[in-house]
Amino acid sequence: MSDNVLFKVNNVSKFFPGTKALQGVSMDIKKGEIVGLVGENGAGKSTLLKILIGVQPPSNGSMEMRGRKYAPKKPREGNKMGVGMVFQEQSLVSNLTVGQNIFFGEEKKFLKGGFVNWRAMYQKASKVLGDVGITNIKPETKIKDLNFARRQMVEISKVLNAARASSEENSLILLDEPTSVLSDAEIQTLFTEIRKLKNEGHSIIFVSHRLDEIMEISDRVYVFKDGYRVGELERDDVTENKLYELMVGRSSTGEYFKIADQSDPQEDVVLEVDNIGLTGRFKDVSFKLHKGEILGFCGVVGSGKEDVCSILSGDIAPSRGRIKFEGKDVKFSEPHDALKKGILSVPKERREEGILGLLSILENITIANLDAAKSGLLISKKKQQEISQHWIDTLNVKCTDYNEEVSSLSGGNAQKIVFARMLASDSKVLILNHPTRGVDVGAKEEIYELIREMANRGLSVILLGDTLDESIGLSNRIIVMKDGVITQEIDASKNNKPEQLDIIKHMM
Amino acid sequence: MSNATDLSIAEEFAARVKRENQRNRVTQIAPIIVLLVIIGIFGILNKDFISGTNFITILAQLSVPLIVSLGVTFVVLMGSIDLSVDGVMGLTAAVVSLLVANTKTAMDLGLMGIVITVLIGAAAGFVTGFIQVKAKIPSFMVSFGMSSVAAGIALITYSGIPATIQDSMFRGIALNKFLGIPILTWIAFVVFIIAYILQEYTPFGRYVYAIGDDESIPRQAGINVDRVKILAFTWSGLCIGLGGIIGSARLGRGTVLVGKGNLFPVMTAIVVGGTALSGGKGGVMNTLLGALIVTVLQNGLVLMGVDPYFQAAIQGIIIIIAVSLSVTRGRGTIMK
Amino acid sequence: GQQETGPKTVLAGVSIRSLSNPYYLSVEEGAKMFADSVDEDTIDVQLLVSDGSDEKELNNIKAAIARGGKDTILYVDPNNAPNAAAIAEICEEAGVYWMTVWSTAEGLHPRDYPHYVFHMSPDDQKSGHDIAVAMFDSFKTPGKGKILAIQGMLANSAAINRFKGLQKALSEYPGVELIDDQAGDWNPAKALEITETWLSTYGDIDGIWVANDSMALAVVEALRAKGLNGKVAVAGVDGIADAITAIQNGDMVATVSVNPWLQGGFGLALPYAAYKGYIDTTKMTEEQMMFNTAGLLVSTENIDDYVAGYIEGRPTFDFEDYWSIIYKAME
Amino acid sequence: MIKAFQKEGAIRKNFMDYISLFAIIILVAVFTIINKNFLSLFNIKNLLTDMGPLLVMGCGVTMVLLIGSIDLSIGSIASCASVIFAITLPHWGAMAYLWALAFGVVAGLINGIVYTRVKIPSFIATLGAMSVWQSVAYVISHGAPVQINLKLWNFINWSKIKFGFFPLVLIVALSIVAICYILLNYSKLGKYIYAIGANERGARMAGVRINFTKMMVFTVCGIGSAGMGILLSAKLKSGIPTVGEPFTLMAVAAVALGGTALSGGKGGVLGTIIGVAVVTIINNGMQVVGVDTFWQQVVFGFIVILAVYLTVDRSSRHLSIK
Ligand SMILES: Nc1ncnc2c1ncn2[C@@H]1O[C@H](COP(=O)(O)OP(=O)(O)OP(=O)(O)O)[C@@H](O)[C@H]1O
Ligand SMILES: Nc1ncnc2c1ncn2[C@@H]1O[C@H](COP(=O)(O)OP(=O)(O)OP(=O)(O)O)[C@@H](O)[C@H]1O
Ligand SMILES: [Mg+2]
Ligand SMILES: [Mg+2]
Repeated sequence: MSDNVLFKVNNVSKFFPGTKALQGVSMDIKKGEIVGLVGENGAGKSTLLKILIGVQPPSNGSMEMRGRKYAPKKPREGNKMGVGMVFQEQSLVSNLTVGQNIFFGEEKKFLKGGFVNWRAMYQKASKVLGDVGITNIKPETKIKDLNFARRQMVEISKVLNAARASSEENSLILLDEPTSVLSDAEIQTLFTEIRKLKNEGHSIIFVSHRLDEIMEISDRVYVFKDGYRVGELERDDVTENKLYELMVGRSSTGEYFKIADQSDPQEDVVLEVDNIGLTGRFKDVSFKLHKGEILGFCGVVGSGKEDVCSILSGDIAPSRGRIKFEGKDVKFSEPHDALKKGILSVPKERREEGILGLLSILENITIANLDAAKSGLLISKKKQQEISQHWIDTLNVKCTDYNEEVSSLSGGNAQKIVFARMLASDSKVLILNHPTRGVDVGAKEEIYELIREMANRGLSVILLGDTLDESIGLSNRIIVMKDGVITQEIDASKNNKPEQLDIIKHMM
Repeated sequence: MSNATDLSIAEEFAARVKRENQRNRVTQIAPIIVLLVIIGIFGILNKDFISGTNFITILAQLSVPLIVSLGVTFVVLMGSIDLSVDGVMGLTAAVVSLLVANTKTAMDLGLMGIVITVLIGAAAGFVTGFIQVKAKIPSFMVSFGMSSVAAGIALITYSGIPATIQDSMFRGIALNKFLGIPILTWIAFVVFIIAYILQEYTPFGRYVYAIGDDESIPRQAGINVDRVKILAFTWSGLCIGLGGIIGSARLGRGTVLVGKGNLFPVMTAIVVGGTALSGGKGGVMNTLLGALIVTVLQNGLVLMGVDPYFQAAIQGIIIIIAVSLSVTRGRGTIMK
Repeated sequence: GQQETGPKTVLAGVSIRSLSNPYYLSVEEGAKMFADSVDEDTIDVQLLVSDGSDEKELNNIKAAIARGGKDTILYVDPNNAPNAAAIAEICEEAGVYWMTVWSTAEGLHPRDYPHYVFHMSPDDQKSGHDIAVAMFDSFKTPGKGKILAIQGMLANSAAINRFKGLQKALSEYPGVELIDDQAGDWNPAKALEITETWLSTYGDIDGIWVANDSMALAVVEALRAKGLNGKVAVAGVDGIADAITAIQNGDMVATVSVNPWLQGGFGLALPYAAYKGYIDTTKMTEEQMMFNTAGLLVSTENIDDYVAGYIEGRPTFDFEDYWSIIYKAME
Repeated sequence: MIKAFQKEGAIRKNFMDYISLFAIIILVAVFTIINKNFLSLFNIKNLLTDMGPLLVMGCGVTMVLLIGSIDLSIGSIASCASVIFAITLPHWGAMAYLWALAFGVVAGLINGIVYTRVKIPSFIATLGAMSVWQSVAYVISHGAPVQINLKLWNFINWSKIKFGFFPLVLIVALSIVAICYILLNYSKLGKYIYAIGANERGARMAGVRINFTKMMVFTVCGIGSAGMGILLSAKLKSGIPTVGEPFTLMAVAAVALGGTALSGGKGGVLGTIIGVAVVTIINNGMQVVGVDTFWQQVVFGFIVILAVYLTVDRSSRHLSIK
C-alpha cells in the first residue's frame, strides 16, 4: 500500500500572527490520483498548497515525497522534486511573452554561447502549448495581450510542462482554483488534460468552489474547515449535500438560489439604456431596468456583456446611445459619477479592481459611502467601525478584526469585503460582475440571500453570474448577448425558470 | 439578428484594433519623431547645427549621459530608482584622477587605474543594491544616502584640491578620435551593445523586466530576486562609475563636480525615451533615444545662444510634450 | 569686549559656499595661519559649508554658535548678499563677533551692529573688468576681436558683479564683440560642454571670458580637444594653483588672485580682536568698517613674481597688525 | 502628540511609531554626549525654528507620496514664491503673502492638470514644471536675489517671535500639520488619497474621484511649497530664485524617513514630523559637534540610511519595496 503513496503530509500546521490557518493536517496522495480539496473561504486550502510547493514553510509537521523527506525552501526546490503549482492569483509576468513565461527561470536550458537562444525556446514553447491542445496562442505574444482565460491556460500548460519535465517519475501537480476564470469549454479541455496526466501516473490536487467540478474530476475529496481536515470522501461516497454539510457544518437548506423569496419587480424604471454601443465591442443595446429587478446578462467571452457593464459603472464612456437614470439623461466620466447617482459595481478582477489591499477592512468597506460615516463635517472613526462591524457580522467575514489589512485575507473573504462595500454604499443599482467568484458555498448562500433581500427592498441588480446556474437562479429576466449584440431576452420569473440550454443556444 | 450587424461589429472591431495598433506604433516611435523634429527646428534656425563638426560634438557630449543612463535604465526597469548618480560619478572622477599619472599623487597605474575605478563604481552600486535588498529600504533612500557618502569620500580622496591628469593615454579617451569619432563615443557604443545584450539575450534581462512588472511573481517562481536586484544596481553603479571616469578624462581634472547636476538629465533621458518609472516597460533602445534628445536639446539651445534664463523652461516644456506623445494610455492605465 | 579669564577655546567658524572650489581651501589655510599665530587662546577653525543654500548657511551659523557659545567668531562669505542681513540679526542676538567678505546686504552696515565688525571685499566688478582688459590686450590685434563669456551661477552675487565688470570693459573696448554668454553654474563640466558646443559654430573667436578659474580650466580642455588651447585666450578669476600653471603654459592669459590667505586670516583677526576687547567696534572709522581689498591681476606679465611669492612660498602676514591690511588695501 | 500617534495606529503599527521616535532619541543622545551644547536652550530653539519650513513643504509632499506620485517641482515653486513674495511686498504689504500663496495654488493646480489631463507620469509633469518655474524665478527676479528692505521687516518679523523656546514659525507649521492630519484622517479627500495610493484601479471602481483628488493633492503640495518659500523669505529676508532647489530631494527623503511609503497608501503627516526632525537634527548636530567638513556628507549619508532603516514601514507584507 505504502508503495502506492506518492506524497504524505504529516500533521502539518501553519500559524500566522492572529490566525491558525492550518492545524494538524495529514493526507496521503496516491500515485495517479486526483484529489479534490474543498472548504470555505479561509479554510486553509491555499495555505496548504503554498506549503506543499515551498512558498512558505509549515510551522509544524513534515512532508514526504516518494518516501523521502520533503521540505522545499522555495518553489524551485519543490519543482525539482517533482511538485508544480498553479496559483490562485495569476502568476505570469505580463510584460514577457508566453514562451518566456513558460520557461521563466529555466532560461539556462536555452543558453547558447552565453546568450539565450529565443528561437529554440519559442519552438519548444509551441510544442508545450500544443501538447495541452492550445494551438491558437503564439508563444511570442505578450501575456498582457491575452485575456484572463487564455492566461490561465498558459499558466496551466507551464506547470504541466514543468512537472513532466522534472522527472521521469510521477509528479504532483497542485491546482488552486484553476477553473474560476475559465469558460465551460476550457474547463473541459483542462479536465481532459488532467485525466491524461493521471493516466501517465501523475497525481493532482485540485481546489475549487464549484462542487460539481469536484465531483466530476476527483477520485477522492478532502474537506477543510477552519484549518482542520474535517472529512475525507471516496469518489463513490461524494454527494453535493455531504460536502456541503462537512464544509459549512450544517446541512444545505436545499433551496440554493432562494427562488422562493424571489419577488416580482416593480413598475418604475430606474435605468433606461437606449441603443448604446462601444465601437468594436457591441452595439444596439437597449433595455430597461426596473425597481427591484435582477437582470442577468449571459454570453460567452467576447460577447460584449463585460463592456456593457463597464459603461454602466462609468468606467468607460459609450461611443453612442443614451443612458437615463430615473428618467433623466446621465453621462458618467468616471465611476464616481455613477456612484453619485447610485450605481456601483462589484468588479470582476478582485486583486486588480476590487480590493484596496494595503488598507484595512474598515477603510475598504466604507470608502464608497463616506458620507454615511460622517458626524458633522468630519468622518467619524466610530461610525466607520460600526458600519464595518455590521457587515463583517452580516457576511460572516473571517478576519481578526476590522483593522486587518485586506491583503492578508483569503481570496473569498476579500471578495466578501468588496461585496460589503457595495452593500454599504446605499446604491440603487448594483452591478454584480461575477459576485461569487471564488466564494465558498456557505458564503454564496448568504450572498444570494442578501441579493434577494436587496431586490425585495427595491434595489435593482445587473448580474453577470459566475455560472449560468447562478444567473438563472437569481434573475427575473435574462439578456443573452452574442458577438456584440443582444440575441435574446428571456423571462426568468419565479415560476418560469428557463433551462440552461435555452440560454446557451442563444450564446453560441 | 441579421448577418450584416454581426459583420459590422466584427469590422468595427478590426478597425478599432487597427487604429489602436497605429496609435501604439506612433507612441513607440514618438521619441524618434521628437528627436527628428528637434533636429529639424534647430537645423532650420541655425545652419551650423547640422554640420560635421557639431555632429562630432554631439557624439562626444552624448557619451557620458548615455553610459550613465544605460546603467540606471536597468534599475528603473525594475521599478526602483538610483539617485546616486551625482555622488558616484564624482567619486570615480576623483579616484581615477589620483590613480593615473597626475599632479597630486605618485601613482601611474594607467589602464589598471581605470579598471580599479570602474570596479569602485560597481562596488558602490553593489552596496546600494545590497542595503536595499537586505535592509528592505526603498532604493530612493539608499541611493540618496549613497550619493552623499560617495561625494563625501570623493572630496576626502583629493582633500579639496583636484588633481590634474597627466596620463596622455587617459586623456586620449577624450582628446583622440578613431575613424573620425571620439574614442569616448566608441566606449559609449560598446556599453550600449553590452547593455542591449544584457537586456535581450540573458536571463538577467528577463528577470529585470519581470521584477518591474510584479516582483512577487518571479519570487514565487523561485528566482533569486534579491540577487537580480543587487546585480542590476551593480551594473548601474558600474556604468555611473564609467561615466564619472570619462567625465574626468574630458575635464582633465578629477573633481567631484564632474558628477554634479547629472541626475535629472539622466532620469530625463531614460523617461523621455519611453521607459516607465513604474518599471517593466522600455529599455536601452529607448534610453539611447532619450539620451540623444536630451543632448541634442542642450546642444541646440546653447548653439542658438538662447538666454540661459529661458533654457530650463524650454527644456521642461519639450520634455512634457515628448513624454505626452510617447506614453501609452490604454484603458485602465495608471499614471503615478 | 570680553573679560579675560585665562586661555579659552575659541570657535572660529568659516562660512563658505563649497569644498569643490580650491579657492575656499586657501581661505581656510589663511584662517589656520591666523589660528596658529594666536597664543592667548586656542582657536578652533571650523568650516561651515552652505553648498549654495542660503538657508543652510544660516542654519550652519546658528549651529556653530550653539557649539561655541559666546566664544565664537565668524568669517562669513554670504552665499547671497541679502543673507548677511539675516546673519547680522542672529549674531547680534547671540553676541558673536563676525564679518563678511565678498558681499553684504544692501543697506546693511557694520556701524549699525556692534558685533558686525567689518566688511571687506575684493571688488568683483573690478576683477571681472581687469581680466577682460588683460584678455583684450592679449589679442593678436589688441583691443579687437570676438569673445564668448561663461557666467557663474545665475542669481549669485559674485557672478552678477563679475559679469558687470565684463560689460564695463566691453563698453571701453568697442572693438571687442561679445557674441554669446551662457551660465556655467560654477560647474566645470557644464563649462566644458558649453564651450564644445560653441566651438561647433563660432570658429573664429579670440577669447573666452570665464567667471572663475575652475570653469576656465575646463574651457581650456574643450579648446585642447580641438587643438585651440593657447590660440584662444582664456581668463578667469580666483587665482587657483592650476590656473596659474595654465598661465605659465600659455593656456590662459589672466586671472585675479584675491589673496584668499589674507582674506581668511585677517577676516578672523579683527573679530577676534573685538572679542578680546582689543578694539571697540563702535569706535571704528568708516574705512575700517567697509573697504575693498585689492585683487591682484595675474597675467603673463607678472606670473613669475606671483609664482615665487604665492605658489612656491606662502605669503606671510602679521596678524597682530590688523589695521595695516586695511591701509594696504586702500593703496 | 503621542496620543495622536496612537490613533494613527489603525494604519501604522504602534510599534513602528516608537521605533521612529527611537531614531530621534538615538541621534539626540549621541550628539548630546559629544557636545552637551546640542541640548542647550539656544540650540533647541535653532532646531525647532529650522524644522518649520521643511515641515510645511513636507505636508504637501506627504500627500503626493501617499497617492503614489511624486512632485519634483516643489523646490522651484518655493523659489518662485520666495521671489514673488519679496517683489510684491513693497507694493502690496501683507497682501504679498496672498500673492505668493496664490502662486502656489496656481502652480500646484497646473501640475495637477498636466498630470491628470495630459496623462503623463507625475515625475515628468513635475520635472517639466521644475524647469519652467526655475526659469520664471530667474526672469522675474532679473537673475538676482531680491532683498527685503529693512523698512519692510515689520511684515516678516513675526517669524522671529518665540514663546519661551517655542518659535511661532513652528506653531504655524504644526498647525498646518494638524490641518493636514485632519484632512487625511477625517475627510473624504484623505480617505480617497489613501485609497488611490493603495490601489488606484480599485479606488476608481469603488467610486473614488481620482482626477479631482489628484488635482487637490498637487494643489495642496503647491501651496505647501509656496508656504515654504515664504517662510524662507521671512527667514532670509530676501527672495532668492534658487532657494528651494536643495529641498527637492531633501523633502521627499524627509517624508520617506517619516515612514511614508514612496509607493503610496501608507504613512501620514505625523511621521513627516519625525522625518523632518531627523533631517534637521542631523544637519544641525554635525555642525554642533563639529564633524570635520570633509566627512559631513559621508556621515549624513550614513545616518540617513541608518535612520530610514529604523523608520521605514515594513508592516505590510504586500508593500513591495522598490
Ligand atoms: N501570509 C499570511 N499572513 C496572515 N494570515 C494569512 C496569511 N496567508 C493566509 N492567511 C490566513 O490564513 C487563512 C487561510 O487562508 P487560505 O488562503 O489558505 O484560504 P483558502 O482556503 O485558500 O480560501 P479561499 O477559498 O478564499 O481562497 C485565512 O484566514 C487567511 O486570512
Ligand atoms: N474579440 C476579442 N478578442 C480579444 N479579446 C477580446 C475580444 N472581445 C473581448 N475581449 C476581451 O476579453 C475579455 C472578456 O470579454 P467579455 O466581456 O465578453 O467576457 P465574459 O464573457 O464576461 O467572460 P466570463 O465568461 O469570464 O464572464 C475582456 O477583457 C475583453 O476586453
Ligand atoms: Mg485560496
Ligand atoms: Mg559693527
